Amino acid sequence: MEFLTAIFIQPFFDMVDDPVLFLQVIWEGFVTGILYSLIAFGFVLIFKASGVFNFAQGIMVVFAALTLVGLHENGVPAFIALPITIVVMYALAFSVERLVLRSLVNQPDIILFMATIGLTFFLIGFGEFIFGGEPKMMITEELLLPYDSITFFDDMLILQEIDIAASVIAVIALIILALFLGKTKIGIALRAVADDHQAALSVGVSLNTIWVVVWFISGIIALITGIMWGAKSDVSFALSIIAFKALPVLILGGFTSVPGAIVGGLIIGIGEKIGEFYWGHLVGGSIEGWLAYMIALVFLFFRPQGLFGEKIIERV
Amino acid sequence: MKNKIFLTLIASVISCLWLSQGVMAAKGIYIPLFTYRTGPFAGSGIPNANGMSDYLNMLNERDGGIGGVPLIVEECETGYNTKKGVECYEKVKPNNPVVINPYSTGITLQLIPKSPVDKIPVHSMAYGLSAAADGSVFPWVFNYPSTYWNQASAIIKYIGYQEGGMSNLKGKKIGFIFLESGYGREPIPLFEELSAELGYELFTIPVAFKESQNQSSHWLKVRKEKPDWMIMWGWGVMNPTAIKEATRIKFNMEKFVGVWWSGGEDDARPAGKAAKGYKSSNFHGIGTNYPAIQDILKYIVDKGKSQVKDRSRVGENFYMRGVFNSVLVAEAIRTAQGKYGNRVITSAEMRWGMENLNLTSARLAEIGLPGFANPIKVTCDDHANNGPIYIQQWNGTSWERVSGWINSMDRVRPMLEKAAADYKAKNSVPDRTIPCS
Amino acid sequence: MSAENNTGDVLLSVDHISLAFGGVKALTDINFEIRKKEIFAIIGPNGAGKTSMLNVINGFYHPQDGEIHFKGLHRKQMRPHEAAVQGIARTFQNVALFKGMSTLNNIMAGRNLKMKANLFWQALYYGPARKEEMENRKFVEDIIDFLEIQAIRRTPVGKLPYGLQKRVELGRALAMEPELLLLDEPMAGMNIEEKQDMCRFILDINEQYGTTIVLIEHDMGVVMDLSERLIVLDYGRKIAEGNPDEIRGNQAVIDAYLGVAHTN
Amino acid sequence: MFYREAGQFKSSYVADQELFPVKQDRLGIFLIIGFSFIVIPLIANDYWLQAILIPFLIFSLAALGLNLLTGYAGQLSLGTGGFMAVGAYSCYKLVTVFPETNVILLILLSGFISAGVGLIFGIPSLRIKGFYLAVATLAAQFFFEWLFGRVKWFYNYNDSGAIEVQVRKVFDIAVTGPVATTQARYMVVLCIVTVLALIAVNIVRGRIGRAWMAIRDMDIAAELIGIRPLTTKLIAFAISSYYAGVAGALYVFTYLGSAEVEVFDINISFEILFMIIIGGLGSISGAFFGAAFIVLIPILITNLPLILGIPINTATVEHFNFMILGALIVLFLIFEPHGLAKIWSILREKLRVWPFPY
Amino acid sequence: MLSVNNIEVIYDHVILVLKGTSLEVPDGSIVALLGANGAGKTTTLKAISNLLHAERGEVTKGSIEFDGTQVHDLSPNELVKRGCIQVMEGRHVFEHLTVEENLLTGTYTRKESRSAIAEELEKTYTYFPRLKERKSSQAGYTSGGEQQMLVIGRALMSKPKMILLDEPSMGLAPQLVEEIFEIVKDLNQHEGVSFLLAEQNTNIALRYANYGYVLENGRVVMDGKASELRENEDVKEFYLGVGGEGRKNFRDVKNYRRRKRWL
Repeated sequence: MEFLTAIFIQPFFDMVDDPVLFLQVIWEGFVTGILYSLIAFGFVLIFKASGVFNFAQGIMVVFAALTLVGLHENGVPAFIALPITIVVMYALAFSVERLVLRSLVNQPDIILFMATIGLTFFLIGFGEFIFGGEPKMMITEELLLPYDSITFFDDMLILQEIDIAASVIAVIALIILALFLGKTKIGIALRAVADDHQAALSVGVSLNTIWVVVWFISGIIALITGIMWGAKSDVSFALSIIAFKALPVLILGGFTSVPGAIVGGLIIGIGEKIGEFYWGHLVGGSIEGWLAYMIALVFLFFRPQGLFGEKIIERV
Repeated sequence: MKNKIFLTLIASVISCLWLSQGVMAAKGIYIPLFTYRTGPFAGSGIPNANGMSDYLNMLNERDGGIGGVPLIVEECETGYNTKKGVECYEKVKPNNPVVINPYSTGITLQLIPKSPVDKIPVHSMAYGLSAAADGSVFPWVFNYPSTYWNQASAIIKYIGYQEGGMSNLKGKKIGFIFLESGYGREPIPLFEELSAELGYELFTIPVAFKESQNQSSHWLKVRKEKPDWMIMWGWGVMNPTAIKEATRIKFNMEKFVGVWWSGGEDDARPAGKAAKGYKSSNFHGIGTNYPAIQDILKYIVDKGKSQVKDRSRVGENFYMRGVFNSVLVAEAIRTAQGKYGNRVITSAEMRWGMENLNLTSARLAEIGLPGFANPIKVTCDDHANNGPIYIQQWNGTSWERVSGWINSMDRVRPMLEKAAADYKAKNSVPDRTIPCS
Repeated sequence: MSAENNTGDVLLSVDHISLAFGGVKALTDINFEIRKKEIFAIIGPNGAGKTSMLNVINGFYHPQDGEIHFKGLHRKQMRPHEAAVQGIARTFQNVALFKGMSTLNNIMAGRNLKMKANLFWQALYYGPARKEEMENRKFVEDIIDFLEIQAIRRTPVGKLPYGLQKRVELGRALAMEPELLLLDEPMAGMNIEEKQDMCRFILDINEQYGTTIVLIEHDMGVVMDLSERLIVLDYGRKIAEGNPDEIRGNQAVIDAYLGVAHTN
Repeated sequence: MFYREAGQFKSSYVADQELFPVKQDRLGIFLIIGFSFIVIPLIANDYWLQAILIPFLIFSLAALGLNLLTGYAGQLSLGTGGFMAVGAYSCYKLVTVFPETNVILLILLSGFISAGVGLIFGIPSLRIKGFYLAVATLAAQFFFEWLFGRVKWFYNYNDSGAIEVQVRKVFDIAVTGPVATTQARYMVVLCIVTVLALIAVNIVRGRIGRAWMAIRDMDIAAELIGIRPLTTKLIAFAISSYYAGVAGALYVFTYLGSAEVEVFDINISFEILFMIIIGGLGSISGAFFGAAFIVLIPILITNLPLILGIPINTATVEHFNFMILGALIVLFLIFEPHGLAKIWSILREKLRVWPFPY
Repeated sequence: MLSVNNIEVIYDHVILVLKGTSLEVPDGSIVALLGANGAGKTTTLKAISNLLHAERGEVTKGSIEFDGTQVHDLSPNELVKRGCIQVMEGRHVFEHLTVEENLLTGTYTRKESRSAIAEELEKTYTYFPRLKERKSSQAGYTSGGEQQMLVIGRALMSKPKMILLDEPSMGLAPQLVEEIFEIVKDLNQHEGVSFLLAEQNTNIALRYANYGYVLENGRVVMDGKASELRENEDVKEFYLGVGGEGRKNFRDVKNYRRRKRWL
């Protein structure tokens, strides 16, 4: 009985009891969710355009952030390091296309997926080789990102300015992306490629260009994510673990849906914080690692293609 | 064509691996160092590895080894990965290593049962299995200068002092945030026992490794609980994230104490000025103001023989911990040589040397590290020395020592013995047959 | 009409079947009967609901209205593998073979329902498992002989030309020893010679094993020559039913489908 | 020239259904088995047995299991590490509860617990396919990582939080625990792997194997010929998890000797996935090829500078290790997406017609 | 306009599919490529449009020239720009895009204003009025005939000089087949598009084509004007199914075959 109360009554009582803290939990979930969404964005974009389940997205986040910080550590001013990092991300997109994707056109999904894992390994080794394995600090101040906090209700609700900035930037990125995919010629071509590589080739869509474009955009998104997340802890290859948190976001939102990535990210972000905060202690805490997956799995059972995923057209 | 390439590849792999045996036949004392300069814990592993190898190499450069016998120092990269640890161990085993420094709790646990069989001592300096302090059960395993339980009790003592006496702990609330693993969970029984005795309230917050960089909900819990003190058993990326989160919830950093593995410069630095006040425990000195460290700079770093990227990083906490580890190894070798003569000692002789190690203050000064650490005396029964700790505090740019040596509580030793007995029973460890002198 | 036609008793009857996908009507109130041992054809323009009809018969789609009676049992819904158990086999418009498997294994897979050895014996590949494997192999070899595909026994079907794939698919369906065989455009993409072969196989199956056959096909020559009776669908409705001669002359069918009175 | 099947006629289906219809293949496999059972224990040293051959065999077994599920039944899984952990922890519990029972038997039994768990996590496969399913299996992976770290009962309340392997004897020879010789441990692993590999071969060439491949290649068509998709997939999950579970038990009992749950983290799942893809999806020998590749290559890269006497620090070697492994994986996929097993079969094909091309 | 000279194509480094095939498509003509399944028709088309690479096939001998340039070094994208586009067998529509979006993908290689493209779209709709009716529905839900029209229309949007059309009649109702071939004829006459047509349905192909090649086993075994081929006895027998005494009933085909086909 007591146990049932702890599960079904006490948490809600706690929420009402301290609404400001509840708000804070939701805010933290929201901020985390935004970052999950950003990583999921990158996935979705590449998946849509090339059907590649890009496992390397997580490592691209680290690689981008590490390049930025590493350059700065070697004496490059922040506002020069930033454009250089963008160029590096372009070079990465270009080489991935040239060296990996181009040779793997029309291979089964799982082969492409594996190739991105290979890429992950390579980038880990390469990144550490160039910049060393020591964790580095994100250059938040140098990039003129705000780092103070705003408080409400007598210091009871604490909002970090950088979190607010992250949310704003993420929303802007979302809008730009949605317009890009829906309206432009490249956007349509990009979706065509996602449907049928070969047919897209046959109508003259240049897969190579499309892929460079999407990998580059994903690289930029990775850089944004890397800066934001790096500001929360530090920049090292351990950061790539957060990519695993983007996976449940993806299944929840559907692999092909940009709004899905956003909504999925928020559901997972807020869901896991609330779950951990109000229910986690019942089983000893730290359940976030699998809670997100369980949430996603439950959703998936009712909608196998995710919340926003395109309906699977099955014909015989 | 490609088949040929493939077959050649396989053939060359096999032949190369076969050849790799018996490469190491040079004369000298073979000291393998299991290090991790890569992987998720590289941030702590790199300075550690640098300190360990720099000190030993310095001995080679300056003194031509120990007792005139050169040291063969070889690193083996484990990446903090147990599986790679096995490979490292099997690789160094035929070369007659005098001691293994696993530098990973997982690898240590796995080597503990092997050590009496292979007759190679294992030194897990202030990590690994606390119960290994009982030399009657674990003759081949050493974890001096101290164990986690010793440390945990000392931290509670420190908190008691700060509160104005142990009796003032009554009614206080202490939070314990830890990395979800055997390492992180280990001090909980002690904290619980002390809580019953001293009357403080304890709550625990586990952080899964995967959530190391995603701790906002954990710290919101801290906010909700409003503890008077927080203690942290963190490791790797968990540390800087936790310190940052603590500043974000505006926790009083003066009342936040970390384990000795949460006291790296890189742990506190990312949180910036806000981390000022954060404390961690330690058991050795830091900084370059020691003759021995000056020798390292002179013989090794300045000659480009070190892997340290930046000269200023010599003297940082984890670098010094590596140095201390090597000092302990070197002194044990000396002790063994004192008995068996200045020659290449065997691992069994090394074991004797470790068990009879007596590192006095005078000896520390003699080797160029005056006041570096508390004296260490290992005995046949006590492999942990139950050493004291001190507390250091982050001033925004570096660590400052803010307390004297704090001894652990007496109650710890019986707990260690009980744990050893438990291990012995569960794993049917045979009685010690090695004589005690 | 049934009185004068002597092909046999009713094997399957379709009773007021309606099927819709999210508001779009695929089939509307379809009725017909298939008798034992006859060759029955369904024709109609693309998108008329022919394939949907087959999907309803073998349980892949569940109609909103109506019932199917098969061998005296009537049902509204069932799972596809239940249809297989009852003896309904089919081939597909776009070949649905198991591309990574050899011809032999594809056809052996068709024997799945006939094989019962449990996991234990299969793991050992001994005793009952081995015995039934051999028995079924013999059965499958007969089919391979019958379809004249001995030479490709071990070839992965993904590598076979289209026409042969269609034949292997027919073989797989035959391996199920079905009572009712549904063929969805078995001649699509074939040249005359291959079509002639295929026709011969269909007729032989019908004669030798007494299998009832439902055929969807666009080649009117084939349909008119082979089928005893046929129905015509258009926009999900049945617009005609009868023997080939009746259909050929039916004005509604000519308007909707044949275009001009059909000559090859 | 030497590798010809000409002249070897099969006069019965029995003979044609033999495991290795070509005589030379038969001979080759007996040679390999004989070599592994007799020659290797005699000549190999501890390093080879403990650091290379035992993990190679254990990973082969796990890869075999995953290949049954992913390569044959087409269900992508990233939960192998979790299922291995289930095997390892159940074996540990069994061994402590039944200390007198033959440990090999218990290792084999613990696979069944893992199979049961696999069955449960296989249920979503009814509705979820492809990468969605892969992500769902990650739930299993992370859940078990958490569970075995959290619930002390699983590791018998040890202070270390690890499971520790005691000495167990079979026919008076220690096969687990610190005093067991590497030879003894190797033989245990080899026997189990050989038997399970043989069983895998038998299963895939029979009815169940065909049903798996049918589901993999075209699930709708498979259902229409009477294959029950859920049952078939669940059998695949169960058998695959059985293999993973036994591999997990062996991993701790014969290889590591003591383990925290961290050794079964997500990386091990990925490593095993690598093995089957590099080795060849849907191929039994591929699992062995892939395991050899993934186990050997990093060891080679790590040791190569040492052998050649190139002074290079261990960190750089490790970085190169990652880079080279990553690049090799990509290269392999470009070179031969069907894996080493395919290269092997092309090689055989060429041998068969050698010296005439085509 | 297009000439294929003696090409050889090997898949997977081992499977030889084309063994010295040559053919020519003059400007403004419809050329039919006939043959049984597996004869190499599709491979020939893919060799021309350079889509082989994606299937691990390569042209190992011979050369292909389009409009005076070697095709070998051009990407499919470049080829489409130059006016040579392939419509693949099996109606590869982009299932998740709408009909109109599908058509728009055809304009990928063209650098023209929005209004010019809108005009082009209208023109395409005049050839395929059915597509206009369904322009905002998802292509995956359209019928086979509409999909076939859609892919031809999509190709048309790239303003091609030449369309390589693979099996347009496969799986279509007779009436639709006629309709599609009528459109092909229209496009050929009004837009001046040349067609290379791979087709199983010899009968209809020879009715609309100017010239035909018969491919067997990766080799051209016969070629000639369509009208001549139609009268050729062998073609009649093996491809049109009308032996000496007119059409045979499928029921009466004898239980033996005059010629063993390769398997």
